[in-house]
Amino acid sequence: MFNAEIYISLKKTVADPQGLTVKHALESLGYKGLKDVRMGKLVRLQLDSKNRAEAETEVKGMCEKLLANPIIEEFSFKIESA
Amino acid sequence: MFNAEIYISLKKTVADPQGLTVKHALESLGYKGLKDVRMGKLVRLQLDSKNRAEAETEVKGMCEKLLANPIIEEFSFKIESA
Amino acid sequence: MKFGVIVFPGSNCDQDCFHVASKVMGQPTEYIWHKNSELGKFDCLIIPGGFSYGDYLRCGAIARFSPIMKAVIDFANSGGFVIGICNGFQILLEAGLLPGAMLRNKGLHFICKHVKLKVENNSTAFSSKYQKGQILRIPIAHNEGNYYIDEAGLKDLKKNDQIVFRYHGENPNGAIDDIAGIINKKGNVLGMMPHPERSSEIELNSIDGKGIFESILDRMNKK
Amino acid sequence: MIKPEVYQALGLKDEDYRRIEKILGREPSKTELAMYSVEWSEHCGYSSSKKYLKLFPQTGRYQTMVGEDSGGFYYDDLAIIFKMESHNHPSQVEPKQGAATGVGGIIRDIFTAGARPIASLNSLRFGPLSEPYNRYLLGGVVDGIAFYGNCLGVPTVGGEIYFDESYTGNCLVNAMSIGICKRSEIARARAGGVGNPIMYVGSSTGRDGIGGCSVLASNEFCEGEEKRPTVQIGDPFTEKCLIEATLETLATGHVIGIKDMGAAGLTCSTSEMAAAGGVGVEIDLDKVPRREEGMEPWEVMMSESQERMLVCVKAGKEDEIHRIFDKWDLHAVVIGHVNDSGIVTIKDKGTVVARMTTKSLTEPEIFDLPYERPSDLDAIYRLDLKTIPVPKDLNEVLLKLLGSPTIASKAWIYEQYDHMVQTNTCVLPGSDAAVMRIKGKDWALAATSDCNSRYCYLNPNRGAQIAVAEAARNLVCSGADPAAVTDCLNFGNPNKPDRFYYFKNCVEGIIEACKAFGTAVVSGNVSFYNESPKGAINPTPTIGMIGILKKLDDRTTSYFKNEGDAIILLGDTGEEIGGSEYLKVIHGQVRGDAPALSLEREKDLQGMMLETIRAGLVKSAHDCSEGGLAVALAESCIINKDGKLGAVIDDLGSKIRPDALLFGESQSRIVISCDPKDVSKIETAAKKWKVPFRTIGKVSSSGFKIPGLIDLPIDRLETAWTSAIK
Ligand SMILES: Nc1ncnc2c1ncn2[C@@H]1O[C@H](COP(=O)(O)OP(=O)(O)O)[C@@H](O)[C@H]1O
Ligand SMILES: [Mg+2]
Repeated sequence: MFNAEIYISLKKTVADPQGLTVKHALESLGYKGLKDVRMGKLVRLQLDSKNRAEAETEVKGMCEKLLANPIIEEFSFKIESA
Repeated sequence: MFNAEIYISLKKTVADPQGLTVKHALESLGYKGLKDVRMGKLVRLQLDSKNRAEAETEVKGMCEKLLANPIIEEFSFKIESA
Repeated sequence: MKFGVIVFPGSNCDQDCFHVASKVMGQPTEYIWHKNSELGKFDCLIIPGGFSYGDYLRCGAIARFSPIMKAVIDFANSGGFVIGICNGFQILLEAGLLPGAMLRNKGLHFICKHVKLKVENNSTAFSSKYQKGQILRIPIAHNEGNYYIDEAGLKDLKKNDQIVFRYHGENPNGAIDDIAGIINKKGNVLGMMPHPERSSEIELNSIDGKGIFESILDRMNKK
Repeated sequence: MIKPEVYQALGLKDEDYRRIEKILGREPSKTELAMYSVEWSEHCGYSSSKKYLKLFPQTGRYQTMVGEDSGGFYYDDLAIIFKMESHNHPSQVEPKQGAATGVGGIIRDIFTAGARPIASLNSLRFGPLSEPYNRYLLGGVVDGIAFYGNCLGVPTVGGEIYFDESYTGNCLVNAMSIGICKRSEIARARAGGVGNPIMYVGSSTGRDGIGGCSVLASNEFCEGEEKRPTVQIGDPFTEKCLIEATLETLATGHVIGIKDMGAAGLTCSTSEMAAAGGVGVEIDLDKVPRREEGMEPWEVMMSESQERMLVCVKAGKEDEIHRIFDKWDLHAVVIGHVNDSGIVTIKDKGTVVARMTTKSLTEPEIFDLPYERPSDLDAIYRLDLKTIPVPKDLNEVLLKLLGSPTIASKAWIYEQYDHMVQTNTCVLPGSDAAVMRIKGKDWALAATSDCNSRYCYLNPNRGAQIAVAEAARNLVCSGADPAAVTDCLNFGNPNKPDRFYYFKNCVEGIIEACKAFGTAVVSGNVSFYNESPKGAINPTPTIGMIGILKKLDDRTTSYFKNEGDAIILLGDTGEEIGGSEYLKVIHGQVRGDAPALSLEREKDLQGMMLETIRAGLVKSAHDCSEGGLAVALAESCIINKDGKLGAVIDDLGSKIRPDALLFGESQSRIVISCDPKDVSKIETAAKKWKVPFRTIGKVSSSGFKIPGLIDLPIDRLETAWTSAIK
């Protein structure tokens, strides 16, 4: 069993109004000196791949096919044995 | 300058219909042996705290005050100097 | 002519589209369940608005893998007419039948209201009944209608005259270049965020959307 | 031995516990104790309110259907089913999901009755927006209603929203939903037919919403478990599939009865379905689809997991039902059967974990709670007009009132709701009531919700009457005949006699007004304990009302149509500013009596209004409510953002104080506009109905003017009105 943690975020070239809004909200709470607040998605899942290499191939495939849209998003992930 | 990466997810005890739907979608794409697909939020930001300890306090405060609702969500984060 | 309305779990404008195609336009119309892998004989497919699969993960991302979509793609590739409205547009983008992607509205809210559209291209099968430059009043209702395409893609769209509708006056969602509806290069697949089926009867305070259905009907009758 | 702490923490009193022991003749099991505690709770059992709710008129001018989970009335060959429900406390802690699950719950109530949901409304109350948490609540609640309702494809066509200090710490979120079906297709919430299967359909069961019972977990049963949140995540996608699957199932004709699993989940649905059918049921908990491992029987019985229903079907038809739910990727499992015992039996892993008569569960003790007029009311009641100076600049007053969030444009809210899906909304939000066509019919429906809780606070009986009268007036202004009522009664702790006084008097006010209008109360909901450390909320008996437009063509909107049209005021303006928005916003006072109301005059006004609308004489109609005549006129100028107009008012013919004239909230008044050639016909109708009539001015294109009092350009009115809620 492996635990995968997948991070999906908008590409740098794509504007992120939600991040901007969160930044303003944080600033109005008194947090100053913030830069570059960006919002993304987190997907956690368990998979029963035979080994880490297989798990990595699978997770990469999931991201490319479904979890991320390459036109606007990029992804990265972390895999740990459960 | 510090980079913070914040992970917000629904508490284990709260149902996650979105995660369930994504699990079914992945299964229908041929990914078997999945368990516990859970969706969450990812927030990335830069902050100009004086030191790591201060950065941690700030990020924790942001999560508690704004980014996560403790009734249904839990959070964790990672801080690195930029 | 015969319309087909594709029904995904979570589609919610399927009955509205069915109503316009069958009752307002008076054409034979059938629902097509997403689990079917084959299409019958149709002249025009409508992919309706709604929240296919709850819009979970990303609008249209999961519906795009429904069994019926392979048949829809084949149908489009062989020249069949397809209209994707709202969520249907998002599905067409995810399926790669139209270029680009949808982002969240710049105001971060769902918006439902009448907007003004400008007809940019009236030489398509879906817009021939309009005048070029005509201003239409048609409602939108979406959370992710902020159309995005990279610079090269946008150039292409313009070069090929693929932008059919632009928002006029106010851009409600931040869409690049005010784009509200586009067509593929071949001219048989239209995607648009505004809802023509909500503005095809006088009781609903606007009939400006009806021209789309009239255009396609006209085209089929001439064939 | 069950310790008193355990049952007390479940909300049961010592005498309740003794009653349970007496009923069972033994000590209850954990599951039984939990089941009694929820069924006898105020939420399910209505033990403190039932005595009064029984007095609501259940019949009226339209033939009604009452007594099921939701009620309705019949018109033509259709049944119109509707109900309102509160989700206040969950929304206060998690506004988005709290409001979302509230919408989900009320819509389930509608389609379990066999009706397709065609529209929703929402009635919201928050503390002042100057407090950030209230702003957060407003944003979250609206987001939650949009998230759920938009996804379902049920248009949210109207509602109301008020801001008042008393809701700080306890906001109100009342959701209303309307559905229609053929008369013959109404489904019942009952089990029947010995041997027939009981099927569980929809989502799986988790430990959601067992909050109230967490004491069972923390006291000796499962030490160390994390406290469960009582807020759940709404899943509108599953609910949408559940609507379609349920309506398909009902259409097979194989269904004996069906009930949604709302509060107290399986406990409520099994025992109430059996009780309603006069039968018994035996349920096998092992069959219940689960999302979490290791759930105890009482947890399964208590779970409030969303998007689930219970169906009693004809034996032999299980497979057919199963196929339908399978198509929609939903569970459908036989979990038990009907017997003739009158007893609910719950089995887990082969052993009986609960066994009691349905009657003992569903007939809790009814209380007759004491009430007492609040001691501070007499002082608040007194208002000496001489102490209230008339402001010099009435333009400023009008702009301030238009910018008061309670009066200001609600477009920021309703534009986040899909209010057009299903393509039936013919009068969109922004007018007095929403109008929905019914495809294939030439008649139509109108819907509204109303309640000015400040009036109810000052004068509960009359305040409640005004809520009913205003709802009816809003329908009539839209061209509809008021048909029937649902309510959501939001009050403080009923065990405090001064709070209960408000409840009793408001209920009596509703009854009186509904009898006068001939509108039956067909459904409703009670929400007590709406208190924060600062005290109780204003008494808020929200009224939801549905009307019938004989012809869709009768639909009328509230904004002016053409320059040169005559503007007419129907009704009298008294020197009343008690309880008004004007007194509050400009003078910072909440006092005085609520405006006077004569139900007879109100009925005449509405009769006359409807008659002239049906005769095609009226171009616009807008009732005077918060902010009075000046606000009603200003709104008629600016509501239609695509066709703003002005008004010149030159003949108010009144000698009363100008502030009362412009901003007082006298009841039974409507501002209409018409073609100048129709003025005399309208006057004749007014005479016939004995309605005070005066042509006060005309529609213009150059600002809003009342010589000597008001002179403002239209864009200033609009800016004030549209920028308050954003
Ligand atoms: N919470 C809400 N949700 C949807 N629509 C709303 C809401 N609040 C107000 N509206 C709409 O805004 C318009 C004005 O509401 P309101 O000022 O309460 O009218 P009235 O005083 O005539 O009852 C109505 O059409 C109403 O349905
Ligand atoms: Mg009104």
